[in-house]
Amino acid sequence: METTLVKSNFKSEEYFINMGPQHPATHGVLRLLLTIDGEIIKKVEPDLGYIHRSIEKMCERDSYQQIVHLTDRMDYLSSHINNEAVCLTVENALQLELPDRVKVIRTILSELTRIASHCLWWGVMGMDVGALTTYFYGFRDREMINDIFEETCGARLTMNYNIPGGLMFDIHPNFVQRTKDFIAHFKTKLPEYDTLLTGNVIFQKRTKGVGVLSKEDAISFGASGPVGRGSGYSCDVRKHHPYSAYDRVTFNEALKTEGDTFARYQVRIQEMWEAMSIIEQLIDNIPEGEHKVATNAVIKLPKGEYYQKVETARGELGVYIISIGTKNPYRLKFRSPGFSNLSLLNHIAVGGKIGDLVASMATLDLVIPDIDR
Amino acid sequence: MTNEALQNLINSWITDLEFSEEESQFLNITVTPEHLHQLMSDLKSNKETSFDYLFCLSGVDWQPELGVVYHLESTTHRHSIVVKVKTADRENPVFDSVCDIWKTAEFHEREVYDFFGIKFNNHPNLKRLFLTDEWEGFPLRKDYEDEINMVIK
Amino acid sequence: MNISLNITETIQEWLIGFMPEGVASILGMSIVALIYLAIFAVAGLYLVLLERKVAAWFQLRIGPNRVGYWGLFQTMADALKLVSKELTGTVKADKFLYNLAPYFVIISSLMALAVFPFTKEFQAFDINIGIFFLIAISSVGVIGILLAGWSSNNKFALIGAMRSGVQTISYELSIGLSLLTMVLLTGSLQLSEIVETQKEGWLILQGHVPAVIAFMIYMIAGTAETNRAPFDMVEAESELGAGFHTEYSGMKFAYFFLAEFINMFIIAAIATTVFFGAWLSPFGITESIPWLGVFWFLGKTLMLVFLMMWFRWTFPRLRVDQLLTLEWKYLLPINLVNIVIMAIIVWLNLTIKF
Amino acid sequence: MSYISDIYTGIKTLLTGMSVTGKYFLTSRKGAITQQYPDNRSTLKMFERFRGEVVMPHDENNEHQCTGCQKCELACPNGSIEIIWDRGIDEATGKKKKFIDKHIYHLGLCTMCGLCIEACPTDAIVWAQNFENSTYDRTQLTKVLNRPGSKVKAGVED
Repeated sequence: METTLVKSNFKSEEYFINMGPQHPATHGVLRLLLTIDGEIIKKVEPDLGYIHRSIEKMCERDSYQQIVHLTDRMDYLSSHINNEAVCLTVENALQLELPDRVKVIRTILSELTRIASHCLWWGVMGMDVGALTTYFYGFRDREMINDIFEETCGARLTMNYNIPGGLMFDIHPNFVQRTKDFIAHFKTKLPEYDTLLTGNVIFQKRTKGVGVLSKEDAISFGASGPVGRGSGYSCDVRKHHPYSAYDRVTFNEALKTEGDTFARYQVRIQEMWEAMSIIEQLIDNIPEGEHKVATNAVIKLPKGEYYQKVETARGELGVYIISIGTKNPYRLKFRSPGFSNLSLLNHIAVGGKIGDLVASMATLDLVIPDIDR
Repeated sequence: MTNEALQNLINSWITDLEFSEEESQFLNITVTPEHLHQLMSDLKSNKETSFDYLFCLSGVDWQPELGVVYHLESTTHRHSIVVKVKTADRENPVFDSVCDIWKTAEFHEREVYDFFGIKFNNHPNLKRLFLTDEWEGFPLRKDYEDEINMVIK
Repeated sequence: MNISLNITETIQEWLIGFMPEGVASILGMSIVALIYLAIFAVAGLYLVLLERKVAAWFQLRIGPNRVGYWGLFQTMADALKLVSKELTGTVKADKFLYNLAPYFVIISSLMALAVFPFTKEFQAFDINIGIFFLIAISSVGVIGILLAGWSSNNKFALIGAMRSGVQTISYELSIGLSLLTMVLLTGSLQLSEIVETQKEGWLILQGHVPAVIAFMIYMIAGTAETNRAPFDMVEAESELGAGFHTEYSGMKFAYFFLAEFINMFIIAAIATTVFFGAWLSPFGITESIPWLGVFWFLGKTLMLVFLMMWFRWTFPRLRVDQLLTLEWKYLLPINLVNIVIMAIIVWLNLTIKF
Repeated sequence: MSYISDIYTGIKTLLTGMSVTGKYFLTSRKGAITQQYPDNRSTLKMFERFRGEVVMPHDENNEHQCTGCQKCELACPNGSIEIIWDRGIDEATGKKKKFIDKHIYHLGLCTMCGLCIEACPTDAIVWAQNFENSTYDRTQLTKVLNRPGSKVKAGVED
């Protein structure tokens, strides 16, 4: 019989597909060049730069106070923590001793930011795997935090509340009560997140064993934040290099060893609980005192190199300033967590289906301005 | 490991290294481009140093030199180090790629290439990352000029 | 009340009064078809509105509330907007198939409506292979989706269309088998007879355990058949953007959209007819007023439609391979066992009859 | 056996999920989280610190507190403040004094960072809570903050 005929009749062909820059799952203007065989992903190549503003170059012409507001526009979901990172670098360089009040308030606000960011992520994660309703539940809770921020800082997203030397102004008198109300509210709503999505059999099937990242790869790819911790890599900057008031609170670093999408999901849910516990430890005893220490109107950093890392909602944000003693930084580099986390997307998505790519991308929690800077 | 111990250990591997702790919170090592890859793979593989986490890779224009700064941390020993490499060749600056040692370097080196024009040997996919392929010049260099897109105060 | 709801015969008798019989019957059929078309085009629009309202309430929103009181004319306005929009297309699309596809989808879903017994008399076409007709017609729609995806010259659309093919072929089995389970009880494929048998109790009660299992399988497979979440692999907006109708706009898109909702209605209506006694009122409370059957039929159908909406706004989407696992490893074997159980129950006369 | 327990737990988790949405379906009429924005304009009140746009308050004598020191102009990262100033003679003291001609504020360039208001030594500019800033023409976003004919309040020095 002619067996050659059977062989040549069936051949599969890889094809190329353009995911983004306008695509619902890429959360912004990320463009992925996918090479696909049927539904199986063979290669993912991110194409970046659609909203690159060259913040690093802009920083070289701005004064240190002015740099802070630019960082709002990087990872806009944890803008307060970004501000804090720059302020801490400048304060460390100037060797300013901050009042306890500033440290505690910064920590509380950072954790609120983290919850807000994770709320949004949870909603979007649900949406990416097809459960649209989660989006609205996530936003409902996030909205309360936004109100807290709006009352105290005056803005909902791009806070710019930190200045080198402290806070721009003191917290609003309602701040403590509102935060307590939110914690009480969120403690009833967070278990609902679990019943609605975490426990759902479809969701577990979609996420378990998908996008597996081993611990060695996580370290090698420079993964940080929940992505690294989902792989069992203890990388919480708040634990290892405490800043602000993190050295005076007790909290557990959320760690999972599975390294799959579901582990990263659980780490974030766990982090929301931990963030609430940190806030509860601090909210009742905010020390009295000044909300800032006076700095010169023109800040000049001593000649040298300064590096400060903080833990944003997405991972480790590093600020690397080279100063030559002028009022502008000579070179300022942001080591953004999203950039490193994106670089491992190809590694974890290859071999999966399109749906897996979307699910694992959702747990990388990419914010494109953070990557593009 | 303390900075001093690190300095003594690393100094025994390669000769012409410059160590400095001034003006920085880390131990700074300046290495020549020829020894860069050798030093980096030693730093990663040596049991006592085991710098397995490259947490920041930045290109710097020191004028006139161009250079790259590597921030390394060990996740087991929790010590950090900074490695710097410089070249005076502004036309065609080339270093060895470290993306076979740390995978994260692949993207970071592409970023450095994009903004500083520093090329990396043995990089699997060295092309522009953020800017378009036909972009002229390297924006983060200090001598870059663009009268339309740059606002200088 | 003495309104004759048997519209096909009424219209034909009226027409025969002044024209030859052949012409009258053709004309009569056309008139009935037009009436159905008008009714269900509007009903489809209101299903869209219902979906939007239900979704809003699940999501702590208010939903459409601007056009008309309580947003009642919102979807009408949307339809008007869609009619007036430009029909765009891709350059290298297969023009003939590209234009044909929406009609395939909408016509196949409208055809299925003909056989539903809204009351004892209000049934356009009482064919003796009713269930068979429904299953056959409801699977024609997938050809339209495949054509749309293939001819659009868009890879996202193509992936969507291929997924749709896989999905429909698989889940057709479950739909057919679960309905077949119930046919064991009735012994007939004719819908009017199926309803007759249910005067002794709705089939879901008559067949008790296996009937409930069959109903669950039917609802799952039916949701998959209409390409709705959690089985909306075809559209999967977070993966494929819009799936097979990516390149359609204006009224052609509206056909796809409307067909999805009419299909949902059809799936629910089949379930109503086969499991919940179609127009029969519970315990025969309104037996003396036959036209109330429409109310009962629509009431039951809308309850099931609501159930499907509840699924959609709660569950995440399955992955394409899990979709097939669910069908071939779970639904199909259970279904086959279920048929045997049902056969034994019918054989041993263990059904519950009132 | 795990086959059947899988089905059981699967259906159970699905139903618990449906109970959450179902609960909200029944109670959502009371607790809609969305706002009917243009309708609730009369009741919508922004927080007092909300950063809407920069304004310069004037008192009943059409006097403001801006001395024209240009600290806000220097502090602004985007160049959205321009001050056109002049030197004149203070009527009270007879000394030469700087006064503003126009305090120009480009709302279109402003990023609401608040550095200008922090920098102002005399609290001459403050945040307004007005957030409906859209216009049909970009030129309308360039505003002159000091009113025509206004002058600096007596006794305000930087």
